[in-house]
Amino acid sequence: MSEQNTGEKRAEAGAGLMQYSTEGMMPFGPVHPSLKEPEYFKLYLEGEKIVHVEPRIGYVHRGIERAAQERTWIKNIYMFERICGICSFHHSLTYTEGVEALAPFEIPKRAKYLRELVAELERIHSHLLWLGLLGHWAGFDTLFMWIWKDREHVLDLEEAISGNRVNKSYTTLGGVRNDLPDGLAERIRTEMAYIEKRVEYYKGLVQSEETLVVRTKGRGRINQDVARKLCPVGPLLRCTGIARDVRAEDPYASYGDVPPQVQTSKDGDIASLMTLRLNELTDSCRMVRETLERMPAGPYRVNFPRSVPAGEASHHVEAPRGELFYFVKSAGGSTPERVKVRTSTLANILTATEMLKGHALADVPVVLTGMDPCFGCMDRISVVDVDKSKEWTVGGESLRRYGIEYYRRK
Amino acid sequence: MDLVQVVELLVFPGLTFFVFLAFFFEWLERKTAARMQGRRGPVVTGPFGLLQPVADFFKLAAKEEIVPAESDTFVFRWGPALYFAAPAIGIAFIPVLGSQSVLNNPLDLLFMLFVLTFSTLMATLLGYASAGRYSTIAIGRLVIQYTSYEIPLLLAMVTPAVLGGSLSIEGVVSAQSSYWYILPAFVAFVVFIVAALAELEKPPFDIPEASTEIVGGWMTEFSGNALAYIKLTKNLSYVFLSALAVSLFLGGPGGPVLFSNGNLQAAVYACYFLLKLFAVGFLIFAIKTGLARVRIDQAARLFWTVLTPLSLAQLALVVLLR
Amino acid sequence: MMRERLRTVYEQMPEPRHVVAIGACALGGGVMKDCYSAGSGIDSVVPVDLYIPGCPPRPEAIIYGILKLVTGIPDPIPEGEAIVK
Amino acid sequence: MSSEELAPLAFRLGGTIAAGPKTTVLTVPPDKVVDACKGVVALPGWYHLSTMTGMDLGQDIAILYHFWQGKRFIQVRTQVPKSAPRLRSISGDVAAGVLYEAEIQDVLGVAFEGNPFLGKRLILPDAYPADAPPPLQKGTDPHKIKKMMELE
Repeated sequence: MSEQNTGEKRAEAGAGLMQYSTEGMMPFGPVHPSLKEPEYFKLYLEGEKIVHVEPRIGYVHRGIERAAQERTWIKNIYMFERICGICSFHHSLTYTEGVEALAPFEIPKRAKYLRELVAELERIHSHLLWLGLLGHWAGFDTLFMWIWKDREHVLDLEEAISGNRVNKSYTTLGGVRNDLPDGLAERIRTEMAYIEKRVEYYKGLVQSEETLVVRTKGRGRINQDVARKLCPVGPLLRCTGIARDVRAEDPYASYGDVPPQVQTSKDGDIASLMTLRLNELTDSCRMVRETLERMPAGPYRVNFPRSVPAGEASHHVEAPRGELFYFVKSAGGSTPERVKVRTSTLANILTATEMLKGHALADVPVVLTGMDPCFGCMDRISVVDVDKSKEWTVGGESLRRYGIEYYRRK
Repeated sequence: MDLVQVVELLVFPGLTFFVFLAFFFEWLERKTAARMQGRRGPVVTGPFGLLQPVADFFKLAAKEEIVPAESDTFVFRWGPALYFAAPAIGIAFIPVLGSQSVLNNPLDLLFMLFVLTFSTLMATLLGYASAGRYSTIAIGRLVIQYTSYEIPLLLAMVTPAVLGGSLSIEGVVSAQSSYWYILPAFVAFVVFIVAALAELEKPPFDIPEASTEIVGGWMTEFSGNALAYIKLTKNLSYVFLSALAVSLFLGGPGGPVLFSNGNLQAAVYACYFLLKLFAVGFLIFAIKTGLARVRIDQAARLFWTVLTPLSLAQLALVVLLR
Repeated sequence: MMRERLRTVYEQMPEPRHVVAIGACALGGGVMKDCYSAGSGIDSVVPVDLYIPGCPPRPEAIIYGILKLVTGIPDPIPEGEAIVK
Repeated sequence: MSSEELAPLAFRLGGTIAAGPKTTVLTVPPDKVVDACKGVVALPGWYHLSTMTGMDLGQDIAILYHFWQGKRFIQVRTQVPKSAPRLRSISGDVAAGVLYEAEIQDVLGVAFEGNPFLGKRLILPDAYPADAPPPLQKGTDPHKIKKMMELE
C-alpha cells in the first residue's frame, strides 16, 4: 500500500466524517446479548436518540478468499458453505453453479430440481429464524420460542435430505450428492402444510399484536430513491416496492420451471419487511410442493473433471438475505485462480445505517434485525456518513455542544 | 412489641412466609412462561422443579462478587440491602389472617406509596452507583418510566380508599365485606395492574432492563450476593404488588366464614388470600408473556394520555357515587 | 488482539467457571485452519474443560456434553499436578 | 442487447466491448473508469452495482465493476500497474461502491482517491501486520502472516 502518499488524503477524508468524542458513546457489542455473532457498534447517543452509528465489523474475518486459491475446486465447496451458517446452501450453490458455467457440461434436470427444493427449504428456515429473532429483539420472547420450535421441523427435513441440519454440503460439482430418500416427499408435503398453517397464524399475529406493531411500524424506513442509490438487495429492496428477485429475473437451478411470485410491499419499514417475509414464506412452501410434483426422474449427478477449463464466470443467486454474488476465475488448473464473494449483508449495510439514523436506542436491535444481518458473511465494515460533506470538528465536550446546536436548530 | 408479634413479623405471615412466596412466584412465572412458549420450564431441582429458584438464589449468592473500580463502593455494597428492605417492610402491612395486619397505621396506604417510591429510588441509586454505561441509560429510562406511571398508580390506589372511606389497608379490606371493589372500580384495577407491570419492570414495560438493548439494565454491574438479593427483591416486589391488588380490589383475605374457631378460620382466610394472590400473579404472568416490549416514549405516552385520564375519570365517578 | 481480550474476559469471570469449546473451529481451526486470519484452536488461549466436536455440533451433542460437564466435573486440580484417573 | 447500448459509451471513452453469453465486458483505461460507471448507471434500469472484484494478474491489478440487470451483467474492467496502484473512486457517483472499494484497498492495496476509507482498514483485523503485503496479492504466504499475528 502506498502509505506515505495517502497521509494527506486521509486527513482530508477524515474531515468529512462525523467525529464525536467518546462521551455519550454507547458500545453495542462486540459481545452483546442481541448480536448472534461478535460485532461492534459504536452508537453515539443524545439521550436516547442515535445521532451516529459506527459499526466495526471484522471480528470474524477469516481470509477465505485467499485460502480458496490454494484448495481444489471440490474442497472449496465445503469451505464456502461455511462462510455463513444460515444460508450455507446458497453459498455452495452459487459457487458450484458458477464453476459449472465454466465447464461444457449439462447438469441433470433432477439435480436442478433438488437444488431448488433444498434452497427453498433453506429460505423457509432462514426467514423463520429472522422473524423469531425480531420477536426476541423486540422483547417478545414468546413469539421467538414459537417460531424457533416450528423452524425445527424444517431443519429436520433438511437433515433427512442431506444428513446435516445446517452445513448441508448437498450440492456438489456436477449435481447433488444424493437423491431424495424414499418416502420423504410425503413427509415434506405434510410438514409444508403445517408450516403454511403456522405462517398464516403469524400473519394475523404480527398485525394484531399491538405492542409489536408500534415497535415496527414506521421504524427504519427507506424509500425507493435511497434504495436505487445504495443498492440494497433482497427483502430490504423489495420492501420499498421495487420488484427485483434474482430467482425471477435471472433464473438459476430450476427456477425457470418453478418460478417464484415476486413479493413486494410499499412502506419500506420493518413492519412491511415482516409481512413481506411472511408472504415469501407462503410462496416458498408452494414452490417446495411444486418442485416435488414436477421433479423429473433420472440421474442426479454427472462426473465432473478435476480441473476446470480456463475462463471467468459471474454468478448470483437469491439467498434468503438477497442477491449473493460469486465471481470465479479459472486458469485451467486444479485450483481456482480467484474466487470473489459478495454476500448480501455487505450490500445491505450502507442502507442499514441510513435506516438507523434518528431512531431511539430501543429501536437499534429491531432495525438491525430488520436487514437480517449475517456478520460472518460481512467480515468488517466501519460505516461513515457518506452523504454529509459538512465538517464536524468537535473536541472534548462535543456532544453537549452538539446537543445545544441541535435544539437551537429545532 | 411482644414475642408473638415479633414471630408474626419475621416468620408467619411476615417476612419468611413472603420470601417463600417470592420463590414460589418465580417458579410459577417461569413455569407459566415456559408452558405458554411450548417449553417445559424448571424440572430438575425438587418436585416439578419447585426448588429451582431457591437453588438459583444460593448458587448466585455463593459466586464471586465483583465491584467495578469506578463504582461508589459504599452504595454499591449496602444499597441492595436497603433495596430489599422496601418490599420487606411493605408486606408487613398486608392483612393475611383476617382483616388484621401485622403492622398497621391509620395512614398506611400513604406509606405504601412511599415504599413503592423508595424502591424505585433505590434502584436508581444502585444503577447510578455502579457507574456503567448500560446502567446510566437504564436509570434514565427508569426515572422517565417512574414519572409516567406514578400518577395513575396513585390514583388507582386512592380509588378504593375513597370507596372504603379509609386511608388504611385494614380499613379498606374490612369495608369490602359485602362486595369487592373490583366491581365499582374495575378501571382502577386495570390501571393498577398495568402500573404494577411498569413498577416491576416486566414486559411490555421491561424497558429499564431490556436485555437485548442494554444488557442487564441498571443491574448490569452487579454480581454474586448483591445480584442474588436484587433478584429476590424483584420477586418479593412481585408478591407485594399482587398482595396490594388483592387487598385493595379483591377484598384481601375476606370470604365466607367456615369455622367458629378463630385459629382455624384464620387458616381459611390465609387460603382465600393465597388463592386471590395466585390469581392476580397469574394474570400478570399471562399479560407479560404475551406482549412485546414498547419503547420508553410509547410507554410514557400510554400512561400520560390514556391511563391517567382513565384513572381520573374512575376516581371522579367513585366520588360522585358516594 | 482478540486473544488478549478473550483472556481478559476469562479472567474477569467470577469463579466457578468452565470453558466449553463448541465446534470444529474452536477445537483446532477446522476447515478455516489455513486462513491467514483464523486461529487454530481455542485451547491455546484459555484452558478448555470440554470439547464438543462437529461442524456444527448437533444441539443434542451440546446438551450431552454440558450434562457430562455438570455431572462429571472433577474437583479442582491443584496447580502442577497431572490428572491421573 | 446491452452491447449496442454500450457501443456509444465505449466509443466515447476509447474502450472495447466483448460480449459473452451472460456478461458484456467493457474494458476502459484507468482514468476513464468513473465516466464508464457513470455511463452504465445512466442507462435505463442499470442502477444496480452488484459488486467490485480485484484480481492480481502478476504485473497488473485488474478491477472489475459488476452491474446487473435482468439476465445480463455489464462488467466494466480496467487495469492498474501493481507498482502504482491508484484509481479514482466512483463513490461520489455510485454510492454503493464505497465499501467494495474499501475492501479491494484492504486485500490488494489499491488506493481509491476520493473514497472516505482511503488509508483506513475496513475488512482486515487491526492485528493484521502493517508491514505485511496485502493478503490477496500473489506471493503472500498465509502461514507467515498467521505467525506474525500470533495465531499459530
